[in-house]
Amino acid sequence: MQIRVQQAPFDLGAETEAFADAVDGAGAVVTFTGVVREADTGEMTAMEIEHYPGMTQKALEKIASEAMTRWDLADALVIHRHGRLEPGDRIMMVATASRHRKDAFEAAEYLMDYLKSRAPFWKKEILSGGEAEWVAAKDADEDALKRW
Amino acid sequence: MQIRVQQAPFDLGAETEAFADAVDGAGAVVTFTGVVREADTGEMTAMEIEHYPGMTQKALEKIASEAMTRWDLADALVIHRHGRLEPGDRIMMVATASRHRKDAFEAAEYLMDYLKSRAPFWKKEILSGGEAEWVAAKDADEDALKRW
Amino acid sequence: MDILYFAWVRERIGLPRESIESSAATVADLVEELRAREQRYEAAFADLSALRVALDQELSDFDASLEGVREVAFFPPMTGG
Amino acid sequence: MDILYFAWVRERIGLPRESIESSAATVADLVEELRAREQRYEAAFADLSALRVALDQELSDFDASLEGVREVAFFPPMTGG
Repeated sequence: MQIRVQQAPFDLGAETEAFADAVDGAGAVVTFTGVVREADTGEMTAMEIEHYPGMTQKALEKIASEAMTRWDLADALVIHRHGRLEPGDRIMMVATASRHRKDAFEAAEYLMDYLKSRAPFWKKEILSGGEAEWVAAKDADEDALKRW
Repeated sequence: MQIRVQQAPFDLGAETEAFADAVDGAGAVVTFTGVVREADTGEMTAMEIEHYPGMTQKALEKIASEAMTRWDLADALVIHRHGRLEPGDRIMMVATASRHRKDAFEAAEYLMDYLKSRAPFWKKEILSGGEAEWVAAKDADEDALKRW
Repeated sequence: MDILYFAWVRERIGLPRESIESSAATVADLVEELRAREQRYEAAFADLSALRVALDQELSDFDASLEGVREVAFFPPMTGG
Repeated sequence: MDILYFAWVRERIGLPRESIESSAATVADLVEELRAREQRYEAAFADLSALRVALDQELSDFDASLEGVREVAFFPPMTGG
């Protein structure tokens, strides 16, 4: 299990390759990558991600440990960036490996649902006019936790 | 939408990177990679994948087109190998990109469920003693189609 | 009409494809003709529930008409992915 | 006791952290003390349903006891991923 919280970009291709390589024989590898997209309204020029340094690593470890317990996983990876990002930049990725595709998929969705609502990150959108808006948590994201 | 049926290995890292790069701003990118694992019983030295050349490309295109119709996808990719593979080799991958993580995940699972049971590939396990066994289709894989 | 066989169907019958003349109206009729030929066909087609059929490279079923069909393929349930 | 603020809570209060002396028994009691201080605290804590709290870096709730707690953090619902 690997958890990395960092400001620097990560290399999606190299991370995916290295993760899959280390779990040869697991049968199923799933990755999810989050990319900064345009805001739903207005033109976004950047996204600033604030986090809670003392808590972030621990919160992510707890979420990933729970996933390793609930599903038959060979390994799990979480990388999450903070700081200033631009549209097209990759914010974060998770990867899961299992003997069975169902476990790999479900665990990756579980990680994402918990990252969305239980990991101490807050996103702010910087619009082209210079205004900034904190991204509001979505009810749908909170509701997504109920299925687990 | 890209569909590739090939005997040659593919570069998981480079494919993942290129796919995510081409859909900048999609927000969510999911990949699934299938890896040859050891047989449940006995030691497997190789896997031979037979396919139906005239039908395979068309069947995969039909499955991927259906996914593009049912979910809000920016793009989808399917790569599937045939021929002789060894444990640890990557058999296939799918990738999906969407504005929303739920669409990207569901479409990837749909692609996998249909690839398992509706794409004309047949796997044979070559065991260390020299015996060979065709992999039987699993009832669970057929059942998995019912949810879509 | 071209008949194609894959996986263990191909192995039991002993060849990957053959061209035949047939006036069978449906896939099921064609299967009856083939089973009547030789023991190896009888062995391959003994349990139709273990077989799938494609007509002109589209999945179909044993009740389907063969009218206008040029290529029939028989194979076990698929195991892709 | 260290009090930390994140995102718009930090912006409304105007600082990221402060150390205070408090004998508040629960988080809710601490919030009442803070609200009574100045308008900017009142503004930040006006709607508790829009806030979350962590005690010593673990998510908690407003009824929780502060006994032995060294670090309290207030922030809006998280938006990771």
